[in-house]
Amino acid sequence: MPELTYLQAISSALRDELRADERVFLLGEDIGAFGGAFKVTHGFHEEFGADRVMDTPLAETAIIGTAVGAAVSGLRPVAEMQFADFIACGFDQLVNVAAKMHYRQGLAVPMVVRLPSGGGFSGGPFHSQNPEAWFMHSPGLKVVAPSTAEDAKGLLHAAIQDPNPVVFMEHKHLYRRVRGEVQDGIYTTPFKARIARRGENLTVITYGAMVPAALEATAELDGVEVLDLRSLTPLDVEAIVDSVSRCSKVVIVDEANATCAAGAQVSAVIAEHAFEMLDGPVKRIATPDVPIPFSPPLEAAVLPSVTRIREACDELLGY
Amino acid sequence: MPELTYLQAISSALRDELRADERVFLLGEDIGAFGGAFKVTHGFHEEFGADRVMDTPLAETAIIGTAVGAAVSGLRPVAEMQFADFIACGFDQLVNVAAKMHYRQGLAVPMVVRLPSGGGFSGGPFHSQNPEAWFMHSPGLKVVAPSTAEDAKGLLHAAIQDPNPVVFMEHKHLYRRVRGEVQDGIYTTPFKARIARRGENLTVITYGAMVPAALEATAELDGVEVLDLRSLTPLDVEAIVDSVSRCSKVVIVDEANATCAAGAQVSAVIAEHAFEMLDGPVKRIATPDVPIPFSPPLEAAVLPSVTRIREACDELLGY
Amino acid sequence: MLMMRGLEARALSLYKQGKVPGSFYDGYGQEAVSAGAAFAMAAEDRLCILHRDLAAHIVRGVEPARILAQYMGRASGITGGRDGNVHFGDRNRGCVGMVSMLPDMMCVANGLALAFKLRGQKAAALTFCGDGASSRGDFHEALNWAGVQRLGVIFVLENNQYAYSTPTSAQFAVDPVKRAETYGVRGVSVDGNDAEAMFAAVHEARTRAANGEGPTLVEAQTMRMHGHAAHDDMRYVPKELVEHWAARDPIKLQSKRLKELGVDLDALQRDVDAEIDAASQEALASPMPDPDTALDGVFCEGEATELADGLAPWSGWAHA
Amino acid sequence: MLMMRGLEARALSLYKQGKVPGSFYDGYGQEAVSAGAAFAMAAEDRLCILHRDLAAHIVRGVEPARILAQYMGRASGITGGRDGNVHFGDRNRGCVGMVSMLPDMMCVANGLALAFKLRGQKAAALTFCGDGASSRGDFHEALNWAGVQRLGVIFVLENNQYAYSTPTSAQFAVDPVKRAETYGVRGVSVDGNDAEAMFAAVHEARTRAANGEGPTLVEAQTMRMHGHAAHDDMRYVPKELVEHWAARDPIKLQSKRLKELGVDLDALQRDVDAEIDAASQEALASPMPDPDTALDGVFCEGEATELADGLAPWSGWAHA
Ligand SMILES: Cc1ncc(C[n+]2csc(CCOP(=O)(O)OP(=O)(O)O)c2C)c(N)n1
Ligand SMILES: Cc1ncc(C[n+]2csc(CCOP(=O)(O)OP(=O)(O)O)c2C)c(N)n1
Ligand SMILES: [Mg+2]
Ligand SMILES: [Mg+2]
Repeated sequence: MPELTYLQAISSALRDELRADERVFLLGEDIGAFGGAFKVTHGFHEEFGADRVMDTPLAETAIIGTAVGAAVSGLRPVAEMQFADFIACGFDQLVNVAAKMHYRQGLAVPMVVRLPSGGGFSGGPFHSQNPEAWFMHSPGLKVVAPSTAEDAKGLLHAAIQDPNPVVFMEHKHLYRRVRGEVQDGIYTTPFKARIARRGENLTVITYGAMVPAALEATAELDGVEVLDLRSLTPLDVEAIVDSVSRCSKVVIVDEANATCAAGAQVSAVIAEHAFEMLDGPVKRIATPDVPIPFSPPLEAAVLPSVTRIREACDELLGY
Repeated sequence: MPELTYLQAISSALRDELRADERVFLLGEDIGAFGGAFKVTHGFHEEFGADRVMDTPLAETAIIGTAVGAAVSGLRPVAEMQFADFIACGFDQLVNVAAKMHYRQGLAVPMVVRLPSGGGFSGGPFHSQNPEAWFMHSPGLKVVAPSTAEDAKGLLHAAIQDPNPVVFMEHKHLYRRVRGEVQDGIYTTPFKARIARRGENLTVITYGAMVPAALEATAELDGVEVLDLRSLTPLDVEAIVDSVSRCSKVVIVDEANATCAAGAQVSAVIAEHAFEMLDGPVKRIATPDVPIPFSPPLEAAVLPSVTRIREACDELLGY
Repeated sequence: MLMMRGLEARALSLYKQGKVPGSFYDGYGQEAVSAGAAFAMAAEDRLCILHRDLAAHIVRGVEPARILAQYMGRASGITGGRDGNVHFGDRNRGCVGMVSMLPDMMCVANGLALAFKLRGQKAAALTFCGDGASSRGDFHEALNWAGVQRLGVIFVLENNQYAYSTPTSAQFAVDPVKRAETYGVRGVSVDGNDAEAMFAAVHEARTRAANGEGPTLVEAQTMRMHGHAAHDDMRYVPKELVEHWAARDPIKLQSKRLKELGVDLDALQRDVDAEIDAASQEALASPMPDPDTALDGVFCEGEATELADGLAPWSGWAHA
Repeated sequence: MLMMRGLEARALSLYKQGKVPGSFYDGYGQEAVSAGAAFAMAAEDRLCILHRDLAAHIVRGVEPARILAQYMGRASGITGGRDGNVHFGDRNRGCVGMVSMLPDMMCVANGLALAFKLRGQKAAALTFCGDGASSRGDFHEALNWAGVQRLGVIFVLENNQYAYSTPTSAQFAVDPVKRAETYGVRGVSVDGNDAEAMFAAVHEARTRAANGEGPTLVEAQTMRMHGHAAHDDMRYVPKELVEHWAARDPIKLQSKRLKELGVDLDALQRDVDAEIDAASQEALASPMPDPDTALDGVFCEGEATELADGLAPWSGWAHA
């Protein structure tokens, strides 16, 4: 099996889908000849042409709306926002048009929106956001967030093959930092959680870029489980409850702003459905409710760090 | 003290602010001569003129963006979305421009966005939403949601006088159903929770239209407290923890879709900060993750009902 | 047009009887716009139809009984009670149901046209936009994209003088049809109360669209003759304006023409009335949706089935 | 212009030394646009300045040391390290810092102009928009609103031929300046590499705006002579295009004029260089922000203080 970076795994999924299914096409700003802001579609233009790797005007609303129209026509559009942050500009088309179509009209909207998200490299308030919770709170959208190269590919295949609109959160900070062995060809990863490391004393429930952070933070601790959610909608409540039942103590880690984040939902699920298994408060680590500052010392002060995760685990283990 | 409906209380706050502070002006679709879709600004046009009760083009993005510009210039714009649902069309200007301005640039944006929200009258998927959680997850915005006529006026005065962008959730279903004595003139209600009914056996934590529902559902139960949050950002964590500490059992009620809702955040706060006070799981009642259907039997099946609240309380009291 | 007028009148009376929940919108006096435009589209074309355009649904072949059931939130309505009165589109007739947010469907229509283009199909997409909705960004993003990619799409700008209570003078300084050519989109303006003029304009636009000659914006000049919705008495509209347009009623206009052609209009009206009576009975007999199904269908579980072709039995392209 | 070019060159070299975090954008070759436009604005006017328009900040009186500190994320930068390099505006100089989302500030500029109008003040607002950003809905909503309400606002359409890698041919079918008049907005097109032409066009627009004669869209035709950001080698731009515009460098052009007027350009350059050296030292000596303050200021706690006037020491309106 070849070793790929997280970014290469995403490229590989897109390439394989474009080759296998002529209904699939990509659209976004600068993804064609230029290969995309992060070079995810590097070389695609040559192989697949301008129609299937389509450069669009700078118009996020139109990108999402056009994708909806193409999807209900039987195509499989995969739209890229240049940065996840710009989805705010196409928000209405996504939450009102794409998300509600099947429930309202029985008309499936098989499309994917790729959102390069997350901070950690001085991107500042508009290039560092993790907006997944907005979409978890918008019925009709699926939301997935891989943390490994293998899952990045498998989840993207599954997302493209899914008959629903799927928001694909790809964390920019993992693009080139994370690599791993990735199966050749098309395979799908289910929208279910995965135990990244088994343990029995405490579980850290997290997703995306916080998975490697959690693994690092707890590497030397005894019996700490790390549950990688992978899918946020649907949320794998069973896996969460199972992990909590076995470990009895929970730390939830989120890179997004804390209030009403994915982590808040996980905590609420636990407080309702696994209360009796709990042996201590449900701790949360997240970015406080603040725009992500640009300057490195400020950014480092707000993003969840390996140290903060470790301290929270230590504290709870001693509870 | 005059008795006003919730709607009249909102009108009264707007009128008093327009009279008292020449910096205040209103803008929105059809709010001028027509008096607004719900007649909140009925008669204002005659008293204050077209400049201060400004009919705008059908352009939500521009409404929010224009309000931001006016606010940083020292005015006090109060923008109305015809229905809360349409804020999705002005989302980017609200969460990216208005919300982050003060943190990024030290420039205050004193504006209010009024969002007539909520379901219960066959408004269907686009006239029934409760989008407050999107804004709780957007740092830099305050979010308030009155449940009584008195608070509707007091919170709106406070919102207009606040130097920050405030999202004012006014529940359409309360407009004419709720009435109460309301103080004359300008007074401000703090962005803090209020105990709607004191109790000691169980606390129902809620806000907006679910406050009267919770009061009704628990009227005949013994010692059930109802905590009306009133403000969602800032969230009154102290009042929540205090109520939970005294009551030990909690039901959280939300009209919004459940996942990542305000109620999820409240639950997470409790699971983290009041875990030891809990005598049972933290129950949640909310609308499931579904667009709000139009047809009465379907809508009734998804919105939280008095019966469902009552059953949850009964169950937990017997825990 | 007769059917649209009759169905809406019936729906309004059902509304007044409390049988139509929510609010009620109609297109009284604008029937020629959607009837004329939809007639010009072929079965394989795709449409996103708006709230004043009921005739387009009828032309596509949607059964009157299902339309009345839709208004009443019945199980047999097009959306099975999930969405409200005019917010529907029959996917089996090549239609995508509108969302409330106007004019979002313009971007969706581009996507429909793009699919034709990418597949090399000679067909077109049609949607509508009000004078008011033209102020929104989606109007611009859609026109610009359609122009730069030369999509086979037709936008009908339904200029009915008002957006709720807002007259066009507070909506724009210049008639938006003028903008078309600045996007590389053909722009034409027609009498929206003249069904045949509408047909001709959209028919030509459709020919061009299907032949890869790009998009057209067709302005239909008309008048909203009822209030914005059933609750609105539109006292803000000058009486003379209403009178002026009342004299130009599209059905009267077309009736005169048909009479000259020897059509028996009374018989036609009787047929329509009978059909509406039957539809009304059928719809009233349809049950309300089962509350136990309220959570079904948020997600598609099986294979995604795409839009099917319309019936368009009277289409100008039926034998093309 | 010299100062902008010099400061950006210095910032770029600091970037290459790893002293500027994140990415780095500049306006090399476009200096005349923002310099010329900002010179035409009075101290009491308001500006939203974009990422290719550093000269406008300088004209407003923002100190070079604070600009370099801003690029480096230092505590003494305009935003104190909270926001990135070009995302700033000095509120004490009448400027609102841009957001990344382009061209959102067009709507904000309308609000600035609306405030003038409501207060009866004779002043104007200025903002910019790229050729690429013109495709977004905010462009449309802002122009339409400005046109219908006749706001005193000036939009400079900075047509530098590219939006990141996207040439204007993939962005629009017709030059967006043509759209101006279809909104009731005056539209003019000028040579954006000619500082004096820019000044004249914006000066006239500003006179009209302040006098209640409505908005203007000024297209500045220019060329982005560097990559989109420091990482971009812009190999997608044809060499001839770059050469064509290189011969039309705005600073060369203006230098020639000044020379004819007898200005000692070498001395000017020496002054600018000395100022930049001093600014650079000052900025480098400024500390990074204190991480303990990272959460401060999400909300305004005291009274809201509004925008203050700029210095605009060289403004064409300084003595007006
Ligand atoms: C984005 C958006 N904002 C507000 C509304 C509320 N609303 C419904 S119809 C309407 C007026 C629409 O006017 P126009 O586009 O001219 O269409 P008409 O109803 O006149 O056919 C308004 C403001 C809406 N549907 N969508
Ligand atoms: C809404 C939005 N989408 C995407 C981007 C990412 N982006 C940053 S600059 C840029 C190109 C902008 O082109 P143009 O408007 O022509 O301005 P220029 O950089 O050429 O001055 C893009 C796509 C953005 N800033 N805003
Ligand atoms: Mg209209
Ligand atoms: Mg450009």
